[in-house]
Amino acid sequence: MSLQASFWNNLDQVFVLLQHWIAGYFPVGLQSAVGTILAVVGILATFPGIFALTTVLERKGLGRIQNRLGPNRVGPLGILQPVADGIKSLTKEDIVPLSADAAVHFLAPVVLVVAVFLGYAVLPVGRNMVLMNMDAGLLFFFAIGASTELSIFMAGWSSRNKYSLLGAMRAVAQMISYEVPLLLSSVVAVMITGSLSTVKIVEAQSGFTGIFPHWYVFTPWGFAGFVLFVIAALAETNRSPFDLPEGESELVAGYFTEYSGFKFALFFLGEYLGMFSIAGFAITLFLGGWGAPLSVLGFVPSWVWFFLKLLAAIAFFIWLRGTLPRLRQDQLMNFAWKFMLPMTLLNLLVAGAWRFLGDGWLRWVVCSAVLLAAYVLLGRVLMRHQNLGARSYRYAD
Amino acid sequence: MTPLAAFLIVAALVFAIGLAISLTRRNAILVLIGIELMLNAANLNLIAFWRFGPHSSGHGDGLTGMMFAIFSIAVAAAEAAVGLGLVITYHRHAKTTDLDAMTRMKG
Amino acid sequence: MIVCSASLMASWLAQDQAPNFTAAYHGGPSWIVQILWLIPAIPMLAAGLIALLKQSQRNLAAGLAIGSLGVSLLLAIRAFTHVLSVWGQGGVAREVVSFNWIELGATHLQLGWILDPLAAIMLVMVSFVGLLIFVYATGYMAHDENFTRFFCFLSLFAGAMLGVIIANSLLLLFMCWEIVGLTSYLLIGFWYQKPSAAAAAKKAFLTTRIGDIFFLLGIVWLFAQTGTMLFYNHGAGAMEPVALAALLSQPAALGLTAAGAIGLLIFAGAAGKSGQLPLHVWLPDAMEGPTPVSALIHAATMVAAGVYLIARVYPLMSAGATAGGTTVSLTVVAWIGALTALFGALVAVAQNDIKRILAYSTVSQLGYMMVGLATGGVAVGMFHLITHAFFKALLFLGAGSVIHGCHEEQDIRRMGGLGKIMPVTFLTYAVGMLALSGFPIFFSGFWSKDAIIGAAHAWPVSEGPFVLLLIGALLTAFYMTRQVGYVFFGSWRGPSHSHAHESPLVMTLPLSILAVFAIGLGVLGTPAWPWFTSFIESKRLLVDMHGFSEPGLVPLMGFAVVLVLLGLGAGWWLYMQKAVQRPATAPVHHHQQEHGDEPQHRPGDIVDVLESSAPIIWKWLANRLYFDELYAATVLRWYAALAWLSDWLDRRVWGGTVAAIAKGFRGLGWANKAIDSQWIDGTFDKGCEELVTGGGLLAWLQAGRTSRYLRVLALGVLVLAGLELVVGAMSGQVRP
Amino acid sequence: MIFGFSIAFLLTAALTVAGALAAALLKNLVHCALSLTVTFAGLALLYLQLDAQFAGFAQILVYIGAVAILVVFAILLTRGAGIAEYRGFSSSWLLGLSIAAATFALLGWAVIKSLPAETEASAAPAVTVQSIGAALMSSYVLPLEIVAVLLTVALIGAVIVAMPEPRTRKSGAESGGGQ
Repeated sequence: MSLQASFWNNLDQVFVLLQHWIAGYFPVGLQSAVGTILAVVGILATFPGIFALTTVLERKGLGRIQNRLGPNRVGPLGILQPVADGIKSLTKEDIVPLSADAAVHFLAPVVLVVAVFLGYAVLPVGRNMVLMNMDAGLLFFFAIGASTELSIFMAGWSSRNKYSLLGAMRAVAQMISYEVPLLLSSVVAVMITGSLSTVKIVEAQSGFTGIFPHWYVFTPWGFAGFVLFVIAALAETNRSPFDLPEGESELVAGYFTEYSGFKFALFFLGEYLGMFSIAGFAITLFLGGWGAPLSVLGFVPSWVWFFLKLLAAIAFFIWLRGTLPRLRQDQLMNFAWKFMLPMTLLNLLVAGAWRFLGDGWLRWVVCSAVLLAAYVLLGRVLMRHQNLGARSYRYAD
Repeated sequence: MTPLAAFLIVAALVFAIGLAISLTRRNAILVLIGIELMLNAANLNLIAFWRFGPHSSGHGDGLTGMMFAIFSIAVAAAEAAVGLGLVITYHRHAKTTDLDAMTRMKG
Repeated sequence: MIVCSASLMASWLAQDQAPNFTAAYHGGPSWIVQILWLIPAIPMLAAGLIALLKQSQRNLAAGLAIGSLGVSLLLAIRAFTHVLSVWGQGGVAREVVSFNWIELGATHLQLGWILDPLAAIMLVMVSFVGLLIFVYATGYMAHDENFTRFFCFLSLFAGAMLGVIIANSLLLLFMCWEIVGLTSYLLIGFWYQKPSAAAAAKKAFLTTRIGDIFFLLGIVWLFAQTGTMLFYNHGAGAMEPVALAALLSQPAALGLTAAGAIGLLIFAGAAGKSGQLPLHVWLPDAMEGPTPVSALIHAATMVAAGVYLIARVYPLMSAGATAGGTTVSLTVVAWIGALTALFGALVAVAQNDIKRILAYSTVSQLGYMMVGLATGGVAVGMFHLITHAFFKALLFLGAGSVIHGCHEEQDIRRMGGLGKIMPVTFLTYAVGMLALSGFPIFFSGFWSKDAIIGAAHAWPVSEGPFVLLLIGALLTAFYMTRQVGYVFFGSWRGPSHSHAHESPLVMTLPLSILAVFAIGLGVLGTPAWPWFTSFIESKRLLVDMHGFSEPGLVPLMGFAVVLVLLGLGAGWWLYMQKAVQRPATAPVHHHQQEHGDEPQHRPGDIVDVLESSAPIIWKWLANRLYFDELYAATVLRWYAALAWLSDWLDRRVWGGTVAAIAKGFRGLGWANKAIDSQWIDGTFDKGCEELVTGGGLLAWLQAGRTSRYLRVLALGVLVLAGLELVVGAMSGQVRP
Repeated sequence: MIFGFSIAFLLTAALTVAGALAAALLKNLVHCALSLTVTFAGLALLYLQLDAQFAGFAQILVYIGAVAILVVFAILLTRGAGIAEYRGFSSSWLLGLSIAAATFALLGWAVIKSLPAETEASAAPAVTVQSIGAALMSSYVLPLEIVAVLLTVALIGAVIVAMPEPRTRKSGAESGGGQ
């Protein structure tokens, strides 16, 4: 191969090579273990870094959206703000309420963070860059994601605080309700790929027609699946507009009202890591994972693409948070069970049709038509019963 | 590789504990928990036998044991949902979840 | 000549499938047999649909029921003609379809259906009579607000009954049998608001259950012995020589063979269903149901199911019979049948409820059928079953029409002179009455009953049944005449303000049709032209007037005729020639007739002639020989005694001993008071403790504690598993 | 390896049994529920050690993700949460315990007696998720359908059972959400 090609190639695989190179210094028996440890270290190093970056990005972004500056003191343009926050949270006193259930109160954030980190094990961040390429990777991710609810409940219940408990109840109800559409909307990708392995899913999308990639999001069912997945992901990570569990104006800080200092930081970390991982899976499932958006850009290392997409997704989440108002609990539930669920189920059928209609324009027409019709009709039906009108102010004016 | 007997013993232990729970505890929810434990022990047995047994059984695919376990997991979920629903309803009527107090059938 | 005409008719009726007769023999069964299951399925389906209807959709419900049964009737006739044609070709028309229902490892339970002359003729009879009664019911129940429910039950019953008929597997037969029992329960208790009706329903259900338990035992035993529940299965069925030989070789208790024992068990079931002597008590009370029900279920079809069952398993019952001899089970059947026949006839004499009289006559006639089966073989019994089905249905519908006309009056002492008011009913009823009492030559009842009496006479074992049947015949003629005299002759004795009227056409039309059959069916079974017998036994049919010249046949017939005429005459002399009048003196109190009680006197009721002459006997008969009382005094008493005993044990033995101990201690304590006061308290407390523990012990069993049940359950499972393992260790699967 | 048991097995087994014991003995219901989840997780790990990936993840998804949450909700809705209920054990706990012990003894005896202590482990069966899916769609399709029906029925049944009667709508409202 030409020198240049090999250079890009090595750049693409640089982390893998590094891992092998380091592991090479160890006796053969240990090499695999060391390799794993290195990969874990990599994950543990990278994503908290992104977390730190995100905090400041979010605060500044929200600031811009709300027409203010946001943090701009620590370091140039307040870039070092996260460092200050970290030091603060580490040095703050760790308060455990007197009546709290100490053990559970302590375990809750740990469980959360551990579970969230486990989720990264099957997330391919680049070509050959996945910790465990297991056969049932996606299932693993969802199983782990399901177990975070427990930690949230533990936090809310152990604090012996009505806000915490209410927040926890809301959070768990919400997460359970949205887990269903989340799972179902990701199943379409599995159906088409024919595998639960995240790596296989990405590889299935790595082709190109002309210069355009074969991302699932560019198909009718893929687009619908992507949108549904993102909505469910927002709810699953308690992000705005689904942030009822920690709605500051309603329950002080939801289930981690009673947390302070480092445990609070852990929760914060867990929240954001959860957001990253689920965004990462959205990318893996529908946005071609580490694949390049245009064939001509194929030379750029795969991990670059992945992290670029991740940052874009984060920016999108921040934008939503700055834009959308918060839902009400009943709206939340109705949306989950009456809109998301039917749409995801229908999407499954559409994906099946796509699979069996064979190539050609026909399947495009059919699938898009079905999805559009379903969307419009469902929207009509759901909207009919809630009489939306001009807002009436009872106490103002 | 750990011998089959070890898994079976663990399963038996879990089963016995589940039985003990459902026989000695008075709270209906705990009794349900015990039942769940027993089901899980059974599942462990199934999986263990599937792993150690001959891999071509029943339908020719070596899956019978695992399938059995998977189905029983699904059924257990249904059982839990209904059972807990019943407990909640009973609590709404009688304001108790104490099995020894659940002697009335009239709601 | 008859043969070729029969075969001609057959081939005309079955042209379209003349080619696949051969298929019917050699290859698979013909299409009509393939779809035979539709016959019961359709009415059941209709029942399901009707169950979904609203209470107000009366016409739709009736239409569904009648339509579905009509289709079944057509199919049944088609099947009948098929059998006819096969018979006409000189073949033995028995085709079976069977399939596996459940497979338990090696053994599998098979279900299936059969088409043979027996089933075919029963199919036609049941669906035809049923159809007529459905039509009638639309008139009779017109004013009932649960019309739809009634027809739902009726269709369900029809379906189940047809299922019983076509069943080729004891299992399937038993299922349908139980559905039939259920519908009978539902229909008897149809007016469940009436406590008497509810009670009657319960009684019927439980009494038949007693029989069914034995029946089930018989089935299980048979299955255990032969490994199949199919009657006929190309040589492998339970009613076929191989299995029968196996059964005969199996000795059971009391010197019975397995065959005999199983036969007796099955007969117990049949006795329960068709009200044979020990278990007959439910049948008269069953008249609490609406009259069409009484006609359909408790006269024409269901009660005949028992007889049909015996006919089905006849090979089993008669297995091992020496030439001209008989078997234990058949002997039992004969005697019980004969006793039932006499008993029913006796009791019927002294009843005053129009439907009860018919009910008891049904009991007695069923007895006749049993005797016919036991002594004369399938054909004889079945012939009487068929004819009886028609004229008894006719009688019941007539009674219903009378009741309807007299505004729900059922006591014949408060009727009279209806002959002029409702002529159609009267004529048809008279036909039915003559048929039932076996009036010579013209009426079907004569031929069938005469065949039975002849068979009983020829029975080698004993003359007893024969004599009993003769007396029964005499009495039958008598009580029917009495009833007719009461109802249709004389003058109106009912409350003056109520006026009887003739029933509408939907009710009288079925009456007329049935009447025609009650007369016409007789020709099928005359000794000269034994069509029925040879059809059932699928022998070649020959006509010869020598049938009459068999030794002793004509004298016997004559004797029977004389008896019948004697009965009729006596009845006429007592109840018609000087018409029964109401004693002008006593005032009339018309109060709500309570059903199902002993016929008790009310002021204004006339005193029966016989009653005044022989009050003691009359009282006995009127109270049905105190059978219910007997049961109340024995069975129920035993239960009561048991309950009381256990209660007594609880109170006295447990508590009592405890109390005694306590008392003893207490007395001791009092005695020792002077010496030592510690003792007293000690013993006192002890005694009290004892009492408490005793009480607790008793209470322990009763409290509905879930956890306790769980515990017992777990213990049981544990013990079972332990046994299993120990046994396994014994047999070496588990290495000890 | 300690007496032929891999350390991983010993750890997970200990975890499982410990969780179960805790569920049996703890006073506070929520603690019981949480330790129950530990048991579930341990069992899932055991499945993984038995090369039953799919079953293991299904176990986590269903039991920890759904059943445990359900139990916890039920506990909260039946007010069993805060107060550590007094006399958590039924009057005749000894009998129950002995029955359980006897059961364990019986099963253990059977296992020990009937199995060679050292079973040679056959090669891990190559079971991919594809093969499971194929089997579910081919030879196990009927059970699958039946389970689907069962789950639907159970879902509806649970909702209806826990649905508040009109008069108690207020008190039952959140239970509707909980189901």
